[in-house]
Amino acid sequence: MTTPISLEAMAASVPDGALVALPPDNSLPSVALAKALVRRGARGLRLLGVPVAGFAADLLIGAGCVAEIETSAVSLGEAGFAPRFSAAVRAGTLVVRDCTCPAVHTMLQAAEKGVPFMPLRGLIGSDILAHRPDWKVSDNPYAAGGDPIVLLPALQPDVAIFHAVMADAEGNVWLGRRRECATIAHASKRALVTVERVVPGNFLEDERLAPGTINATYVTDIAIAERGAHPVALLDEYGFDAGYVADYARMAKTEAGFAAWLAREVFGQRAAAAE
Amino acid sequence: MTTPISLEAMAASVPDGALVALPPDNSLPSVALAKALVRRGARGLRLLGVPVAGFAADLLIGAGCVAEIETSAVSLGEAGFAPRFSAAVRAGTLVVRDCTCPAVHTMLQAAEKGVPFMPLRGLIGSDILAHRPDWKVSDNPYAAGGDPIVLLPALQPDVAIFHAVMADAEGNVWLGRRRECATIAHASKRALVTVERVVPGNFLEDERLAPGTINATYVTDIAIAERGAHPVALLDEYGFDAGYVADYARMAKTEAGFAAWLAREVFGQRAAAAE
Amino acid sequence: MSGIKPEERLAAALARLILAPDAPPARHIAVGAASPIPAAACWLLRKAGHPVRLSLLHRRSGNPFTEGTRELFDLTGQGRIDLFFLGGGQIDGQANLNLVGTGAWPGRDVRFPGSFGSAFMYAMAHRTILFREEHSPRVLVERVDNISAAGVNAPGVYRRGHAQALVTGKCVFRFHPDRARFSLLSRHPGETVESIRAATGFGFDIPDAVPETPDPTPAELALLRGPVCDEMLETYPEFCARVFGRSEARAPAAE
Amino acid sequence: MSGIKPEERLAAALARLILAPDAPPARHIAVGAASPIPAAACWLLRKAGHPVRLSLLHRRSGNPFTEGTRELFDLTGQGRIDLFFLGGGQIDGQANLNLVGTGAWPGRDVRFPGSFGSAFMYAMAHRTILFREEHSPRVLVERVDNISAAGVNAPGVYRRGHAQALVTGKCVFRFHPDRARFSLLSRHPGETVESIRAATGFGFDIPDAVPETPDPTPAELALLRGPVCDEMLETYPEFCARVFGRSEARAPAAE
Repeated sequence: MTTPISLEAMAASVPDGALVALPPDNSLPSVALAKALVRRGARGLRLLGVPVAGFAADLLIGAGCVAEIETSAVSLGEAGFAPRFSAAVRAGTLVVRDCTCPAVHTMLQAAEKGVPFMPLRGLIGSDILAHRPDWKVSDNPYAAGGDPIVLLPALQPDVAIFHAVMADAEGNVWLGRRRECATIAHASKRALVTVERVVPGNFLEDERLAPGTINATYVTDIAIAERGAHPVALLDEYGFDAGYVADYARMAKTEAGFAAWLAREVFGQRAAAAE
Repeated sequence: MTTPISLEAMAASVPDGALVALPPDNSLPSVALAKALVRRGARGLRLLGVPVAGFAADLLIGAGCVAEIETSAVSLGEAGFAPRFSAAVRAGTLVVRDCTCPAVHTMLQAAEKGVPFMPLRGLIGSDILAHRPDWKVSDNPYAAGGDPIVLLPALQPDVAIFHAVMADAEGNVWLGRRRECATIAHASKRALVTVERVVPGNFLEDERLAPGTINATYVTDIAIAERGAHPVALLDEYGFDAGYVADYARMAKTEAGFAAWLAREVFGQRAAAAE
Repeated sequence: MSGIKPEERLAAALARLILAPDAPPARHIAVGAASPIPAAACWLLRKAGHPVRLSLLHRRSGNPFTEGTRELFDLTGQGRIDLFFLGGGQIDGQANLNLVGTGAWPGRDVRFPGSFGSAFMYAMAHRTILFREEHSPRVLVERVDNISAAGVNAPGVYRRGHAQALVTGKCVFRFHPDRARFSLLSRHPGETVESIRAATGFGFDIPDAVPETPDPTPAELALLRGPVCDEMLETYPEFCARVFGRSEARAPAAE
Repeated sequence: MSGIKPEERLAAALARLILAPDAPPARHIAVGAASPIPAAACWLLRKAGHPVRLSLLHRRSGNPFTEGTRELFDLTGQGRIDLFFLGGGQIDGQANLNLVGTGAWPGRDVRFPGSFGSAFMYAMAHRTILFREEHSPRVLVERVDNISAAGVNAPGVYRRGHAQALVTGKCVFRFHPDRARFSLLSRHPGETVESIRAATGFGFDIPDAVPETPDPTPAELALLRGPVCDEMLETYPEFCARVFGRSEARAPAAE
């Protein structure tokens, strides 16, 4: 039932200022769509790293697409600190709302369940909590008293963006065990999913594929983007391209180097050929 | 790493009085283990239907194994009301703690997350809530005031019991999309899982099998029980045996009929041959 | 048109309620196992070309949920379920539902199976259509013995939707949450306002004109007896045999 | 024994802390991507026959979690994670961790990647071993600029575990949550109490006798250089090449 749209049309459907949820580099970010958002000149995006952010987030920040980021970390993993994120924090041009991983999951799970808040243990004594006036500490009503616990508000992203292995004829998408993407899709108003390929049939009719499937009811649009997670790994489809990320980390240390990288990899010939 | 134990040893490991969580008839109950519990003469069990109870629960109730049941319903589906449950309610010999489906899931999810409670919308105005002094109505701290919401306590079963398709050499079990069984296993102190078969390898190394797998870390013991869900359906392995359930429903209308059914199907020759 | 089965009329009546222009849109409908008639109504809309998404909760193959049964309730919590169907062992004049049982809690006279998800779904789906074929003072009571799910809530209690209507074997009632009361919308052929009043344990409003519930159109009947029945054969073989005279070609699923 | 690499000594020291008889049992250890040395310590235990379950969070193949990344935190919330490892850009004398950055919030001087799950894991794992190779006044400070995760909490705050120890390139500290203070447990070869004190920004207790951190045994070294290295090659190829002089036989995974 779902007809794939183009990557550029998908990027155009993300409005400036949207709250955009992204999975981290170990869980199927759509780097292809991030590059398309850079090409369309998106502005004022508010990113949510679920629960941390990586390559795609650093790229969007460097290209000036991002006003705010809420995340538990931004990192390029083995390639070190995220250079454009670090530069933006130093420059004070990026609002950073620091979080901690299970709090991101909890806020999304609250949205997934349609409840206004959910409790979480830990956090008390952390400055993360001290800097989050939107988080409340309440007394556990199931204790005899004197048991403070953090209540986190539901967080409903405007758009969930991730990359899946494949979509079927019904618009269901399959991404295996990376179920945080399901939670993100459930919690968000819209889900934009890039896939390697579209295949016939219905994953939900296949007991082997159904468990790793996200039902089309949560999927707003699908776009085909071969190697759309690259340089990030995609399950057993392709591996992590450490050389590509290391090259990015080196070039993106400076504004000029980042601009050159963008010209070559996002706006340039090579980018056009790859997509 | 996990070596399967016998069905009778598994039944012996469930102590009298345990809080036992069971999935419903559309989600992989271990009927084989329920029958083994009847044979071992289990007493005083407290059943939790997740979120409803079916054939296995009626069997256990009829055999006198059950002191209490917490559930959103007990039903034989197309075969009608659950006869031994209905008789026990009439006789007043069973404590029934009525629940509503998402409340069961929510209490287990609270245990799964290690939080003492979780909120849930709805429920207000229902006599279910009125009869649950352990459920609290609180004011949503994220509203301006005057927004009552139900808080449900975490519920940690002593034992989770369900039937999966297969186990691997590492003790992981695969049951496809029936993920309430994963939640039950996560929330419970122990998980006892019957399977059709044990296969070599590690499901977690296979991107196609991993999404429907429950990690061995949650699985206390495995027992092989071929057709262990029968008469309930098992994914695409075998179908629902409507004739068997209808026969049960007919015989179990009376105490004597139920006793005859037990003698034939649980204690008798035919039961021995099938297991 | 002769030969219209009561079930066909009810399915067509439900389909019209689903599409009622004064009701919010029905983009996604969840249908429980309770009764095949609401399922037939939904399939009728689909086969007539309406782009409604159906989540059929007890279909054996192609179960729509991959998070287990909690997903239906999460979906509903998210506001993605536009319409749900509920019934009840007792339904009262304020649209309270009793699925627990009669007599003292928890149903010491006649115990019903239980409340299932009604206490949540009734409040959190955008709307609910109540359906119960038996129309008698035993079922439609002034006040239910036990409330599984409340028809209305006190002001300030968060609630997304209410009952839209109650469809029985005798008539269609419309529900008015503002005054917590039913009004008679249409009577099925052979029923009068008086026959309905006599069979109803609760008071309800009666407009000046109470039309007859319309027959299914020939096109609707053709869809019901053809493609709708095709879709329902796997899940509801007995219903299809009884109403549409069709039996499943395949062998039974057991084995 | 000559030729012992510092990383090998640290791995063996961590392994001994994991098995410390006065610590609660370590049946299930989760290891993050941060450093290969804790991973080597855990594999050392496994290869020595201890039946510990390892959840290696960033292993590419065989990721242990099938609920996404929330499963680690849920597992920990359930009390199933006996031991976790944490580090920090700054660690202070009360075992507070700073993974956010130095200077004003949120790290206007030097921004670190962020807190990850530390604010939860530190409180909810049964125990935590802190590990940071760099032992300098820059890292081991009197008071962290920003607290990602607190070393201790006020009485009454629910908390399941605390830091057991802090292992650095110079020594092993033991942490005492009752008095929120470290004591020196052992010094690595070549270090003295004074050299350690000079490199440490926070005050700590010094017992009468501070033994030298023992060498790995020949059996431990053989395990580290053989089967432990085999297990770690896929995830930490650079580490294995540098420490064990081994390079992966297979081609790199990137296509």
